Amino acid sequence: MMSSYFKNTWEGLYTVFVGMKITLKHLFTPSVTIQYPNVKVPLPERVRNRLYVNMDDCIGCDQCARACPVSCIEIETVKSLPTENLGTTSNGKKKALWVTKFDIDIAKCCYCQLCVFPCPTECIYMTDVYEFSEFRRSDLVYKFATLTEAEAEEKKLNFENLQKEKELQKAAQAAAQNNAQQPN
Amino acid sequence: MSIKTEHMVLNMGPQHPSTHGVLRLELELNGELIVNVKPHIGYLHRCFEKHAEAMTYPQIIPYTDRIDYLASISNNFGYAVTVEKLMGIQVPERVEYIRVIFGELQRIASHLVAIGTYGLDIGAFTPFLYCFRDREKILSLFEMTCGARLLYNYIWVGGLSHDIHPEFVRLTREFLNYFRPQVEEVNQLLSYNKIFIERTANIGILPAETAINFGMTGPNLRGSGVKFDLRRNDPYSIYDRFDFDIPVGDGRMGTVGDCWDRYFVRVLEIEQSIRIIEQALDQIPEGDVSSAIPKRIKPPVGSVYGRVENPRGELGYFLISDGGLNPFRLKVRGPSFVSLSVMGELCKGHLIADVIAILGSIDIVLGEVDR
Amino acid sequence: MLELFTELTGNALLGMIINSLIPLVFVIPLALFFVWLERKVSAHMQDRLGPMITGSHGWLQTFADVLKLLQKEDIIPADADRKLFTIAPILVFAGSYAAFAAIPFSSAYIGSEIDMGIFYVVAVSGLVVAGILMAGWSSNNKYSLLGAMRSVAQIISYEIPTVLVILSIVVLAGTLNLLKISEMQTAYFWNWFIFGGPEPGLIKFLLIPFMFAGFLILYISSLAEVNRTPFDIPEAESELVAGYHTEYSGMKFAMFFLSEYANMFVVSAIVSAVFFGGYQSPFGYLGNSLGISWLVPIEQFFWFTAKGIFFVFVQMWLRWTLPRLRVDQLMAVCWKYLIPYSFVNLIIIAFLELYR
Amino acid sequence: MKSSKEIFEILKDEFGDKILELKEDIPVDPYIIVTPDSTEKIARFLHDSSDLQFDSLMVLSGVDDNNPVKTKNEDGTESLSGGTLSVYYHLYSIPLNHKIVIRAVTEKENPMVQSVESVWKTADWHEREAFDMVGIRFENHPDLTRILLPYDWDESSFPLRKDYKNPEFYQGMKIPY
Repeated sequence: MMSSYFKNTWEGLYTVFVGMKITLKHLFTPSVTIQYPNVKVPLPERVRNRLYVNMDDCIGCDQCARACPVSCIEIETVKSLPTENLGTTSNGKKKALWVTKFDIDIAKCCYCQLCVFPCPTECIYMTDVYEFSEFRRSDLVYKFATLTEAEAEEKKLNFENLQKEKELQKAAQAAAQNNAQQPN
Repeated sequence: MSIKTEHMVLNMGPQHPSTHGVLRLELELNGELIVNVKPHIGYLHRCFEKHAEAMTYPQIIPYTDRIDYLASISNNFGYAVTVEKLMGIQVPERVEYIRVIFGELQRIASHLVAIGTYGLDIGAFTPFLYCFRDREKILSLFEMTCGARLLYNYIWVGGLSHDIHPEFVRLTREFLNYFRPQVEEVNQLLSYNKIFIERTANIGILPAETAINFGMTGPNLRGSGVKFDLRRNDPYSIYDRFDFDIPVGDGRMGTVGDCWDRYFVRVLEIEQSIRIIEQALDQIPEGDVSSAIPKRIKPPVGSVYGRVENPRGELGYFLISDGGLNPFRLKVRGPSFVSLSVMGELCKGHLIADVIAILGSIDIVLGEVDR
Repeated sequence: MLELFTELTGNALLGMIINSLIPLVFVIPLALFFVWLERKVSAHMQDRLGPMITGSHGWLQTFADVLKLLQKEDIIPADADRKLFTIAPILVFAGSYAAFAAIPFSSAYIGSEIDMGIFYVVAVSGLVVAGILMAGWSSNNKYSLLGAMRSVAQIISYEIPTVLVILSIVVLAGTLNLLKISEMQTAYFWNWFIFGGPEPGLIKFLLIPFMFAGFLILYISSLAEVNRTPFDIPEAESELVAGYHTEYSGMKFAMFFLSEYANMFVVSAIVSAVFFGGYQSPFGYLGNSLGISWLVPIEQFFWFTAKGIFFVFVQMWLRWTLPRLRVDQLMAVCWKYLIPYSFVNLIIIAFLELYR
Repeated sequence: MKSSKEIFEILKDEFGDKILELKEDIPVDPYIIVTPDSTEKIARFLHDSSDLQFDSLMVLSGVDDNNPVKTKNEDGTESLSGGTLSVYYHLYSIPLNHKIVIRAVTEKENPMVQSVESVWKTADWHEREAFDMVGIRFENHPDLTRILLPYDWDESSFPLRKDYKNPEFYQGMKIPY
């Protein structure tokens, strides 16, 4: 009983001194933290931060939007006219769609990288930019589509006209067939 | 004649420095003595199970990251194991080894948080930062491999999102060599400190039988002296190939199953995880990590319960598939959810300060309690 | 000093006011310095850098913080007892400031040379307890109340070992006057009471271990008196959020904060005065050897501040090393360990003094 | 170590018609279907029997089976009603290292299952969650209240039921999503 009393006292003091020795040692070790805005940690190459879309390569296939678990990518496309040449992507795929809308709501994005893997042209990828706070939430919706609104309208109109023309042609064809059949 | 007294009701949380998130504990007090504790949860409910019913199988993985955000890899691991079990996928050897290495690194990282914040709960601030310093090094290893520091989306059904970085094996060995002595330092500073022992030994004693009845798993169960570890008793992946010990609480400082035992089991587990990682690094074969990833994940009709040893205990996924692209039902059995239910039992008759010590010792993550 | 000021101003009242303001000029910058020091010490012990932006190594950080606190809205909770709520921080600061009156800064300056000096310091620190209890009660917050109750129980309990250890010094010194106690330990550091006091002989060497024990007890209980880790349970942030000052903000909070740091200096000053020679230099004075008599008080003031800062640094060092005790264990440490030890210590010292 | 077949036989011998069938044909885990009005007795037996010793309830999950019965209304429209809810008990025995899944099926109209809280304390919160999310009532449960959802959540709304509709209002407040 008595010995445990003194043992407690001794342990109390001794372990305190052991701890103090450790913290004193650390007082003189250099710090591991850095002065963030002035000094930055180099990022590894695979780092997953802000999404970026290289629209030159985008074919508008919508695969990234379908892979996204939080639906932060919105894509709208319009078929091009047969006369128009949209060029090819860097890995040789022929583009056939006008991308009229390619919005990424980066505020919703969960940085899971699931959109990057299915992309056939590797045009959507994650960059190493991580400082992009904004004052308005609407500023966090990134619009990647390269077409201006007027152009987009025009393409839509073009496509609708093409559809109408095709329908008219079809109707005309059907009518012609009907006409051709009628005499018989 | 006795004086009529009333019990005081004290709301601890949802905003409180040491409820580890948004937990509300309703304490009924007699002076500073606890008469009753009632946990109120759900402040962080994110409808994981409802979400899962509307997601395809790969899309669920980022959501599993967020169940227990201190052990994302382990959550990915458990989910992948469950779906693979239902689909009957055999994953390549290299994938298994990488999974084990990452799972164990994640266990170390998670235990470092547990140890550090436990020190913080008891009032020692410095060990917390030492632990976080080392945890950051582990997170850097993860970042190098898959690009994210916290929510990895790394382990996929049938494979991995990336192969490990060419430098990974060397850097991991370097880290382990650096890290071994650090554990001892934390022990000297915190675990064997007389004040810390006084605060935690003989507090919140959880006998083995009660622990099993309450469904406690992982370090909490082992702290009560039950030698039960899913990696050994119900092996998944390739854990049966490694040589490691299962540390159990032995009541060294007080009674078996007290807070100190639960805490110290975690410290000892770090050592065992280091051993597993070292063995795995030696044996890791070459190969492709994405060859077994199915193009379309469409499990057959059926149900499966898969469980893995998460740092906090048994993480179970109960998956019912109707043969479609989305799960019919995905129920998560979070170890923290189960562990927290024992709070009321443990706290009775202790002081307010002990509530903090007990809550810290069962090491909950509110993200997983509420899902 | 008082006479000097009275002569200079030609008015007794004005002289008194100036005399009593001198510690304030000293205390407030010192408290700000301690806040900065605390942050730097904690940071470097934890492998961090701490404040670095405001001024070189962030030395202006606490000034900026005080300016911020001054500008903040003064919030009084709706259900608080407004009068007590306002008085409490003033009382706490007054308590810790009043203690400076009897502390000898150098042989030339002491606020009020009273023969009961050390007794006065211990007694007036008790005023802090009243302030803390007021704060806890008037906040109408359960956490505050619990913190205040703990604090009162703690400070009152720990005054007993403090006084017992001081009593053993008083037995040796034969006076309660802090200035006289300090003067006794003059010349070289082996005349300090920690090394058995100024009188040479065999008894002096026999006293040394008991003096060390006494110093440890006094230092530990002084930690408890100023609510520092491991005895910071009244404001244990992981249990009671912020204890008795949970509801305080703005300048009222700053007053609690400053008085806490001022108090740390007071107890450090007492420890150094009774055991480490107070303002005395450990090895003679430059002023004496050069024959410049006015240099001596300045040197003394330097040594006094240096010793005080060192003991405050040790308090910080302990805080960033140790966990916190539980409220019942805190009482156990006091009643089961410190008080018996200090009693035995006192009796042995008294016997040794008797047979000198 | 016992297979589910053996466990089924043991249970069948003990409880007779309370044990409905053993489902083994679908992957991966076979399960035993029991009637909901006797789960407590069955659980007690599973826990106490020296052959079985199921001392640990891994998880208890409430599931909406999404099998409503189609009925033709008089005006020709079809309406869905009825169907079943299930409770799955995943049991494990630490000393004997064997597992079993028990499933209790109950009517959706008035879902009532006996509580197993008295056998495994861990069932307390799991049952509250099943009540909270799927709306299964557990007989003899000491405190069957909402656990994850707020206490003032609509009494007849259970989010994990398959026919759950997102509410437009919460406590009179419009939900803008």
